[in-house]
Amino acid sequence: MIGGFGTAGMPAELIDALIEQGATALTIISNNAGNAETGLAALLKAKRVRKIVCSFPRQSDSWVFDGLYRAGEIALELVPQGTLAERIRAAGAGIGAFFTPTGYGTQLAEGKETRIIDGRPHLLEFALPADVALIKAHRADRWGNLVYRKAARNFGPIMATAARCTIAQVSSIVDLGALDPETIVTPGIFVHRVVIAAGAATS
Amino acid sequence: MIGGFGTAGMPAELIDALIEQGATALTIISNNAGNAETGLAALLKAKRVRKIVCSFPRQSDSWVFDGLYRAGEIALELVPQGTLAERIRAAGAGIGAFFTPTGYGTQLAEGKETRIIDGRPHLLEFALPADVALIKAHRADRWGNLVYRKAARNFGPIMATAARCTIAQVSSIVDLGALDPETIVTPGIFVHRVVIAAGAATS
Amino acid sequence: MTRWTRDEMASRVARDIPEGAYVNLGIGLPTLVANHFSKDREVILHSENGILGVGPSPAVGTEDPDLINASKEPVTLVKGAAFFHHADSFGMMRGGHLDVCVLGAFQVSVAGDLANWHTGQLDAIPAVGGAMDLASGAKQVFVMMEHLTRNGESKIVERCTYPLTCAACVNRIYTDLAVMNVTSEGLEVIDMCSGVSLDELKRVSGTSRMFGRAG
Amino acid sequence: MTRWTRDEMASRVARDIPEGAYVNLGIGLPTLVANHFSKDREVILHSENGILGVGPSPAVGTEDPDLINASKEPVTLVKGAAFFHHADSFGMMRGGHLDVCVLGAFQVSVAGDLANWHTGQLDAIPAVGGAMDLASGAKQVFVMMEHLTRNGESKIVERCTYPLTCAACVNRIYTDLAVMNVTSEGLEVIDMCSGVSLDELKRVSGTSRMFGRAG
Repeated sequence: MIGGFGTAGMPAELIDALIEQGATALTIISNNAGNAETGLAALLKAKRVRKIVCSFPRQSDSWVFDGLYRAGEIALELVPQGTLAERIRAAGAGIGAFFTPTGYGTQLAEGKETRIIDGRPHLLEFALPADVALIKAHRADRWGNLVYRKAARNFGPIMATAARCTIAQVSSIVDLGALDPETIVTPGIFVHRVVIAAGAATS
Repeated sequence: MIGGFGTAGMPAELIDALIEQGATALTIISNNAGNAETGLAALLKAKRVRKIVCSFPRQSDSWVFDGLYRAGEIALELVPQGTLAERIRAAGAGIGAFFTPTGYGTQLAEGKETRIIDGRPHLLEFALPADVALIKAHRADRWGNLVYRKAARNFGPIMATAARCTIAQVSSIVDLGALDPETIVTPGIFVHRVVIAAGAATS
Repeated sequence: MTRWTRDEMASRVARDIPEGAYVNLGIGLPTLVANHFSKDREVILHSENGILGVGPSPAVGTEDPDLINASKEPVTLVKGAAFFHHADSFGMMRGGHLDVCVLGAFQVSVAGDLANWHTGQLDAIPAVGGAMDLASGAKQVFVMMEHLTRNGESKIVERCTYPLTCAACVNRIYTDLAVMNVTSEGLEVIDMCSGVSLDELKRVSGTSRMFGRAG
Repeated sequence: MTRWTRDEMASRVARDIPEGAYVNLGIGLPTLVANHFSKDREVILHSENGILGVGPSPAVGTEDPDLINASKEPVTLVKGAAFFHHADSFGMMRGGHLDVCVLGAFQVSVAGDLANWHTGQLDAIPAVGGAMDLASGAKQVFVMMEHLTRNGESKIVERCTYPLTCAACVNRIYTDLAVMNVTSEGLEVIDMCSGVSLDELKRVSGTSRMFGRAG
């Protein structure tokens, strides 16, 4: 599971570390399928990924994914963006499956269980957990409490809840108590490792 | 739908206004069933409530509810607290129903559909929407963006999403832009009316 | 045949969106609508990557890579804006809280079926993003598109040949030739570009399920 | 028969909760555990009404009605605390993120079935609160209770006669007589109050499905 929407919130340094670490035959859950040659695109280019679960692989600069997909070297599970987000949240919140109206009657509903609820047709969608989540946040404390920066928040808070091991890269670690309890977005209970990636601060 | 956990976050002034307004034969969704003689308890005492959906009616000071229940003058739908919260959230998020492990194999599962997901038995629970939500927050702006105060947050943010008309009582209304976009808990899209109830500030 | 320009179309859509509405403008043509809201009308823009209160494009040199819209273009905030995560953002969409979404389309059927995510070509890489969530979730779905493809084929069809985004979800269609409401009897034409007749519109659209406003 | 005091029980539970654990202490007896954590052990307390990082009771006169725990008693925060809403709080519980919850009980069966929400009496007003969520969601469920009722009946039973909170969810039981792990073979007694024998424990518990620690 890799956070980010395009490059906002993408944990580039953690992905670089994953490339260095060498794990292979990965299944990646992420909204996009990489941009240009860095981050997730670099992981794809290194042929470490067997399958990607995402909502929007095709972008103007997704040529690495495009090439692998056309060559049949990567599997794709295409999920509507809101269903992707909700399946990730469900995994974190102990919900086994849910009924959603999104996608009913479309190609993406093929093979899925349907049910009319309150007069409206729904599809059954299942929780989508991960072994590891790599996310990017703004600041952390020693308990792993996190706050994010602007729209880089996107998938971070829900992915943090849905993985057995969540690793967050942040711009800085502050003293315990320095983050206002009212404004913490991801409580530390969901975060297992915090890494400072100074170069990762986007501004 | 009435916010609050015990008296923290209970919109006492809005409930008083509802008593004055006169609506009757109400179905109330709230975590508890009133404390002492004020707020929700006063609404019950005025015989305005036909049914209550809650997780924890019995409290040391819930004598108004206790009396009505024993006299058969109020219906009770008892829901585990997390299932109550999740059903409310589902209503706000357009999820028709979901499978949860909570309550499986208990009295509260009677008559409910079950399914094994990933080896674990689950119950099917349906979204719980409302016509009106009365909630209490700390501060609002003119768009209805809300922040809460400490553990008075509880059911407010999810109830706000699940009603056709959400009315929030707050201690103060601040200028648009005075609430930090990073720390707004309930975006104004979910709030239809804001009422200042100065006496309602709990400290 | 005279046609409305893209800005004329956008201006017309903007005029039809009421004060105080929460609105999502889809990728492409619909983004133009943002430039056409009257100064005295407050419309609050949603971006599915977790923003309510999206403002205009930033001045050159002040872009922030963490502040982008769903098209991944840099944006700013207006006063009153809020950030939230993806599950909350799509809960907002799916839960029917957005008043209007304006979407581009490949095809719209006279029954309001929308096809806007996939041309169905075998070598195309499919990408759905938030299109299905928006189409099935907003209180009103407006489509904004050219009436004809570059090859002169009508994008208004009796029945979509491209894969559906959502069945029977479109409420109103804005093209460079006309504005039409989707009704159970077919498309009610409520406005046409000057010089275009209803008969001509039916002819280029290849459908008879189109009628003028009653009364 | 000698018995551990409530504070001795609480102290024993506190000793068994590891450094860094996220813990929910249920209403009643389990709340005592909070007073017994060693100063050099950092344990983070969860309250289901939306707090992580619950601290000790406030000094008299400094109570804040908006800062209460699940028992609706005033509390304080420790540094690092965070607030969140009810759906997030119960997502945390249901999603298996809490390391330990400590619950009171009416009855626990030798199979680890828990009954702690309802005595099943006809005139009782049922109230479930978060009991079922905690019991089915935490990684480890500890029960803390007196071994016998006031009438001398065992609260450890072969089969619960009260309505269940959750089947087969309890991992360990702390009573005033013994500490027991729930295993597939029955209750493994890992500690007993001094002067209590395994035979005596079986006798008062009315079950033979109880055994001493191997080796």
